[in-house]
Amino acid sequence: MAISSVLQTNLLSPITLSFALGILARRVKSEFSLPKDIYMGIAVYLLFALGLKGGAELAHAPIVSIAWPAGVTILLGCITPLSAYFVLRKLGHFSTADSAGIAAHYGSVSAVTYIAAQTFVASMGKTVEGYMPTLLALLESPGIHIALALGAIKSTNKSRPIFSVLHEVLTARTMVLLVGGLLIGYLIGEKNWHDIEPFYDTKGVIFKGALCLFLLEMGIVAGDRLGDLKKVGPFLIGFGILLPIVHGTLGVLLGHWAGLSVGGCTVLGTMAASASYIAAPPAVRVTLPDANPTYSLTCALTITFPFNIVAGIPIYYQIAMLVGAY
Amino acid sequence: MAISSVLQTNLLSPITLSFALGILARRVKSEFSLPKDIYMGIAVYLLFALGLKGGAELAHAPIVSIAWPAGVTILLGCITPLSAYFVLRKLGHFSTADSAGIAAHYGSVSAVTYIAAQTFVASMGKTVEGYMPTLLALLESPGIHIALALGAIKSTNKSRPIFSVLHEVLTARTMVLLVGGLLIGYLIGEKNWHDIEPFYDTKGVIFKGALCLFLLEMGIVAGDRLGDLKKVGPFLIGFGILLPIVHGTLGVLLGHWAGLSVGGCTVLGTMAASASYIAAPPAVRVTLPDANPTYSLTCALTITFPFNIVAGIPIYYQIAMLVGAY
Amino acid sequence: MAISSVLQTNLLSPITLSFALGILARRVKSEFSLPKDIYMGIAVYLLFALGLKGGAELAHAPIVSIAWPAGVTILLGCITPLSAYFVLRKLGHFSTADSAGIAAHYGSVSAVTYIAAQTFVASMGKTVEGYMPTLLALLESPGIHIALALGAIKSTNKSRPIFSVLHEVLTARTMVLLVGGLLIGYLIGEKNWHDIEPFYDTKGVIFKGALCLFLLEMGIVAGDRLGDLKKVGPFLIGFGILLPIVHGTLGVLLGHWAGLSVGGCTVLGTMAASASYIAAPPAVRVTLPDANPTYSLTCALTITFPFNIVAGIPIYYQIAMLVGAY
Amino acid sequence: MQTVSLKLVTLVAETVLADPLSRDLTRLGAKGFTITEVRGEGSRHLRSGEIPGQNVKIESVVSASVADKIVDHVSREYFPNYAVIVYVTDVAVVRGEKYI
Amino acid sequence: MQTVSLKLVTLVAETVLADPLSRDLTRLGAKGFTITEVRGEGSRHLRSGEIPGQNVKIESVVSASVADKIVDHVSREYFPNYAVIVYVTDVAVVRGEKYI
Amino acid sequence: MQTVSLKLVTLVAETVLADPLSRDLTRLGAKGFTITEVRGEGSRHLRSGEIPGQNVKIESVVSASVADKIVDHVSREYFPNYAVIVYVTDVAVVRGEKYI
Ligand SMILES: Nc1ncnc2c1ncn2[C@@H]1O[C@H](COP(=O)(O)O)[C@@H](O)[C@H]1O
Ligand SMILES: Nc1ncnc2c1ncn2[C@@H]1O[C@H](COP(=O)(O)O)[C@@H](O)[C@H]1O
Ligand SMILES: Nc1ncnc2c1ncn2[C@@H]1O[C@H](COP(=O)(O)O)[C@@H](O)[C@H]1O
Ligand code: NA
Ligand code: NA
Ligand code: NA
Repeated sequence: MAISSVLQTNLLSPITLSFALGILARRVKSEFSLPKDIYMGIAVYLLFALGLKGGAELAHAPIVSIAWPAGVTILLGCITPLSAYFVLRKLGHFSTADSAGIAAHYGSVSAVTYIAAQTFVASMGKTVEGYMPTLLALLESPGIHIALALGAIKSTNKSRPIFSVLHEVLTARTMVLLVGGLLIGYLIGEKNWHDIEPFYDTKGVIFKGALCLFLLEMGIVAGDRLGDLKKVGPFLIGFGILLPIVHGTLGVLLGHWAGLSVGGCTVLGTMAASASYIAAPPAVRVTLPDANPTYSLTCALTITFPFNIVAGIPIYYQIAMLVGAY
Repeated sequence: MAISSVLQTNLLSPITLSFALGILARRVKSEFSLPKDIYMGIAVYLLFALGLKGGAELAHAPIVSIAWPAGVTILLGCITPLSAYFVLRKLGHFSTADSAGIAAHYGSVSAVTYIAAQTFVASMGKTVEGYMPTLLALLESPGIHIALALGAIKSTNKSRPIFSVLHEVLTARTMVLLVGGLLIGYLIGEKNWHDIEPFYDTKGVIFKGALCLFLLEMGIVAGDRLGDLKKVGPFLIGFGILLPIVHGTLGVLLGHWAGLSVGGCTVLGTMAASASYIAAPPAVRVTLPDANPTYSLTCALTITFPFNIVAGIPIYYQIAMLVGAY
Repeated sequence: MAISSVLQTNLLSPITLSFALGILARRVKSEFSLPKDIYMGIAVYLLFALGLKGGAELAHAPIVSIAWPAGVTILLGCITPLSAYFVLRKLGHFSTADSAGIAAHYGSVSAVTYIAAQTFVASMGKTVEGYMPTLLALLESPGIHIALALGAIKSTNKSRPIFSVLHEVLTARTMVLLVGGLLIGYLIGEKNWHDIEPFYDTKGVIFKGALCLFLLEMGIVAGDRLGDLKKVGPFLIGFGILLPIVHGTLGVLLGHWAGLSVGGCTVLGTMAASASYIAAPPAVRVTLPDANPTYSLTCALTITFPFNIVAGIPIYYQIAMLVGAY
Repeated sequence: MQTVSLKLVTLVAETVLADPLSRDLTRLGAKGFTITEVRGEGSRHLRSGEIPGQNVKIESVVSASVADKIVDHVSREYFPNYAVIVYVTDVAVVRGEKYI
Repeated sequence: MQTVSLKLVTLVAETVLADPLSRDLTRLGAKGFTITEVRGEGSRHLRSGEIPGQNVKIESVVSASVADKIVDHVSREYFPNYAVIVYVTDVAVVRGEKYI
Repeated sequence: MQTVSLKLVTLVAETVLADPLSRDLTRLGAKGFTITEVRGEGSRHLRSGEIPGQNVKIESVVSASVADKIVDHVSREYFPNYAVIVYVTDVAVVRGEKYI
C-alpha cells in the first residue's frame, strides 16, 4: 500500500479524529472536558485490558520465543534515555535537570501510543505478537530510573532521595494494571478468559469505543497546552519530532533483529519512539525540582504524541516493511 | 395500534420505568443518586454516540434530501422561542426576564427526549431518517440565542454582554460532541464505523443499557424538584404541558411538509416540543440575572420532560399517523 | 469434582485473582486505586443488573414457588444477627454496642459475595433459581434492624433515635437498585428485557468484566485494612471464619428444606454466611456511637469477605452436594 | 462598605456525620453552611467507613453566641466517639443580618 | 521568618458564577485564587443548576484595599440575584509582595 | 466552654506535593491535617501535571511555633521551584492539647 494511502487510512481513523476533535474543541475555547474520574476510569480499563489480553496470549507463547524480544526491549529502555539526555545536553545546551527530566519521558513509553500502533497494524491486516504487552511493561520504568539517576548524580542541587521515587514508579497505576493483568490473564486459563474476552479484548468493540473517548480527552489536554509550544522554542519542537523517528527506527531494527514480525517491529518501534506523560511527570517533578515541567510535558504530550499518532506510526510501519520483516 | 396500547407500551419501557424509579426513590426520601462523574460520563457517551451514528448515516444520505428538513428545523428554532415568550409575557404576565429565560429553554431541545422518541418509534416498528441527529444539532442553539437577545433588548436591567454567552452555548458539551461526532462519523467511513458501531450504535445494547441508568438519575433530579411545582403555580404547569403539544404538532406538520417519514415527523415534533435543561440554564442564569431559575428549570425538567416521555411522544406519533405520513 | 479441584477452579477465577491483585497492590504500597466515582458507578450497575435480571426471571416463576425460599430467607435474617450477637457477647465478652454493631453486619448480606457465589455455581455447571435476587433483597435489611434494636435496647448510653436509621437502611442504594430493578425487570416484559439483556445479564460479559474491576478495588480496600487484623485480635479472626461456616451450613440446610436446587442452596448459604460492609457500617456508626467501627469493618471486609470468596463458597457448595440437593 | 464581625465555625468529621451535623447546626441557629469533601489524618486513626480517611468539612458563618453553642454541642456529643474536630475563626461580612 | 498581614477573601457562589467571579477578581487586582467544589445550603433556597446546592468556593489572598473592592463589587453586582456569600479573614503570609 | 488560640496553616500546592508536604507537616510536629482537592490560578503559571491547575489544599491546626517551622520550611524548600503558597490564620479550638 502506498505511504500516502497508509497515512490517509491513519488520519481517518476514529482514534486520530477523536484526538483532533479534542484539540479543536480547545482551540474554539470550548470548556468541555471528560469528567476526571471517567478519564481515569477509562485509563484503568485500557491498561488492565492490555495486561489481561497479553497474559492470555502469553499462556500460549513458548517463553523462549520472548527472550530475544524482551532483551532488545530492555536494551531500548537503557539506550533511549541516554540518547535523549545527551542530545538535549550537548546539542540543546539544556541544564542537567531539564535534560534528565525530558530524557525520563522519552526513555519510558506511552501506553496509548502503543495501543494506537497495535490498532493501526491490525487495520493494515497485519498481526502482532501476542506478548507485546509484556514488552510494554518491560519498557515502562527502566528509562525513567536511568534518567533520574543521571539527573540526581550530575545535578549540583540536592535532589529528593531517589529510592522512594523508584518505588513509586514501580508501583504506579500502569505497572499494577499491566503486570497484574498479565499475571491474571496468564493464570485464569482459556475458559475463564473467554468469559471476559469480549469485554477486555483489545480488538473488541468496547476497547475501541472507550479508546475514542479517551483520545477525545487527550486531545483536549494537548489542545490546552498548544500555547506552550511558544515557551519551549524551536529546538524542542524539532527534538520532539526527530528523536522519535531515530528511536522508532532503532526499535524497528532491533525488533527485526530479534525476530519480530512486521507488526511487532512497528509496535516496538512505536514504543521506543513514544514518550511517557503519565508515569514520568510526577517522578521527575519530585526528584528534579529545578527541571521545568513545561518543557517535558509539552514535548511528550503536545509534540511527540500527536506526531506519533498521525505520522510516526505509519512511518515506523514503512520502515518495518523496508527492512523486510515478514 | 390503539393509542391506549401505544401508551402502555411506552409506559412499560425500561426508559420510562427507570425514570419513574428515580422519582420514586426521591419521594421515599432515599439519598441514593448516581455518582456525578458517571452521570456526566453517560451524557458524554450518549451525545457522542448520537453524533457518530448520525454522521455515519449522513455519509449515505444525499445532502439535498436534508435541505428541506434542515430548513424547517431552523424555522422551528426561530418560532418556538418567540411563541413561548409571548405566551408567557401576554397570557402569563411574567417579567421580560422570566419570559425570555423560560423561552430559551423551550426554544432549544432536550437530547434525552429526542433519544426517547427515537427509541419509541423503533419500538413501534417504524424507521427514522438517519440524519435526524443533524437536525438535533441544528435545533440546539438558535432558540437560546433568540430568547436571550429578546430578553437583553427588552429588559431594563443591564444584562451581561450577550456575545460571550452565545459563544459559550455554541461551544458547550452538547455541540462539541454532537457536531464533532457527526463530523467523525461522516469521515471515518464504513469499515471504521463498523469497528465501533456496536459500542456507539444508538439501537445497540450498550446505548440502551446506559440510557436506563441515565434516566434513573434524571428521575432523581426531577423528583428532587417536585416540591417546586407549588412555587411555579398552575399557569406554568399548564404551560409546560400545553405548549409542548402545540410545538409538537407544529413540528410534526412542518416535518411532514418537508417530506419526513412518520418516524421522522414524530422525532422532529418531539424535538420541537422538548425543552432544554442542560444548555439553556447556565446561559440564561448569567445573561438574565433577574430571571428566576426555579421557574424555567421546574417547567423543563419536572413538567415538560416527564410529560413528553410518558404521553407527549405517543401523542406526536399519533398526530404523525393522522397527517398520513407514510 | 474433588474439593481440591473445585477450590482450584475458584482460586483461578478472574474474580478471585482480581481481588488478590488489589490486596497485593496495597501490600507493595502502591498508591493505585480505582477512581471513587467509577467504583461507585460499577456498584450501581451491578446491583441494578441483579435486580433487573431477577425481575425478568420473576416474571416467569410461579409466585408460590418462592413462598418457602422467601420464608426461610427471612428466618435467616432473624436468626443470624442473634447468633452473631450472643457469640460475641457471651463467648467474646464484647460490649453490647460492639456485639450489636458486628451482628448488624453479619445479619445482613454482601451483594458481591452473592454474585461470586452465583458465578461459581455457574462455573460448576449448575443452575440457580432465577428468583434469588429477590431473596437477596429480602435478606438485606432485617438483620441490621434486629441487631440495632438489640443494641439500642441493651446499651446504657443513649443511642441515636433508631427510626430514622431504619428508614435510611430501607432507602439505601442497595434497596433502591435491587428492589427497583426487580420491579422494572418484572414489568417491562420479554421483548424489552431482551433489548437490554446483553448489557445487564448477570451471566453476560459486561457484568463479568465490570465485576473484575470492582473486585480489584475491593482488594485494595481490604489490603488497606490488613494492618487492622492486629487490632481486632484472634477471637474476631476466628469469629470471622467460623461463624460464616455455621451460618452458611444453616443457610444450605434451610434452603434444601425449602426445596432449592444445589445451586440455590449454595447461593442462599453464601448469603447467610456473608457480612454486609456497605449498608451496615453507616447505620451502625450513627446508631451505636460507642461501637468500634474497626472491629466490624475489619471482620466483614478483611476476614469474612475474602474467606467466603476463596474457601467459603466452595465449602457451601460441597455441603449442598452432601445434603443431596439435586 | 462597612462590615460586621462574625464567627466562622469549621467542622471536620467522618462522612457519616455530614447529615446529623448539618441538622444540628440548623437547630442551633446557623442560617446556612457549606460542605466540602476532604480527606485527612488525625490522632485517632479511627477507620470508619469503607474507604478510611474520607471526611467532610462543614463551614458556617454564625454569631459568636451560636458559635459557642455549636462548639459546645459538638465537643459534648461527638468528641467522645467520633473522628471530628472543630475550630472557630473571626470573619468580616457585609449584610451581617443574613447570618443571624 | 517575618510575615506580612493580608486578607483572605472567601466567596461561596452557585457554580455558574465560577468564571465570571474569577474574571472579576483578577480585574479587581487579585494575583491568584483557589477554587473548590462545594455544596451548601443557605437562606435563599435558590435552585439554579440542574443539581441544586452545587456551589464553588473561591478563595483569594489579597491586600486590604483589594479585599474591600471585591466585597463591594460582589455585594453590588451579585447579591441581589444570585446565591452568593462573601467573607474576609486576616491571614499572615511570607513574601507578601507576591499577592499585591 | 473555654477555648485556646492556635494557628491554622493552609498550604495550596500542585498535587504531586501532597505526600511530601504531609510527611513534612507530620515531621515538623503537626498532629493531623486535612486535604482538599482544589484548582487554582496564580502568578507562576507553572503547568506541571497532566491536567494543569490541579492543586491540593492542606490545612493543619498547630501551635504558633510549629506554624513558624512549617512556613519556614515550605518557603525555603518549595517556593523556589514549585507552585505553592502558604498562609496562617488564628483559630480558637477546644481541647487544645489534641493539636500540640
Ligand atoms: N491538627 C489538625 N489539623 C487539621 N485537621 C485535623 C487535625 N487533626 C485532625 N484533623 C482532621 O480531623 C479528622 C479526624 O481527626 P482525629 O479525630 O484526630 O482522627 C482527621 O481525619 C483530619 O481530617
Ligand atoms: N451562614 C452560612 N455559612 C456558610 N455558608 C453559607 C451560609 N449561608 C449561605 N452559605 C453558602 O452560600 C450559598 C448560598 O446561600 P444563600 O444565598 O443564602 O442561598 C449556600 O448554598 C451555602 O453554600
Ligand atoms: N493570591 C492567591 N490567593 C489564593 N490562592 C492563590 C493565590 N496565588 C496562588 N494561589 C494558589 O496557589 C497556586 C500556585 O500559585 P503560583 O505559585 O502563584 O502559580 C495557584 O494555582 C492557586 O491555587
Ligand atoms: Na520511549
Ligand atoms: Na423545543
Ligand atoms: Na449474613
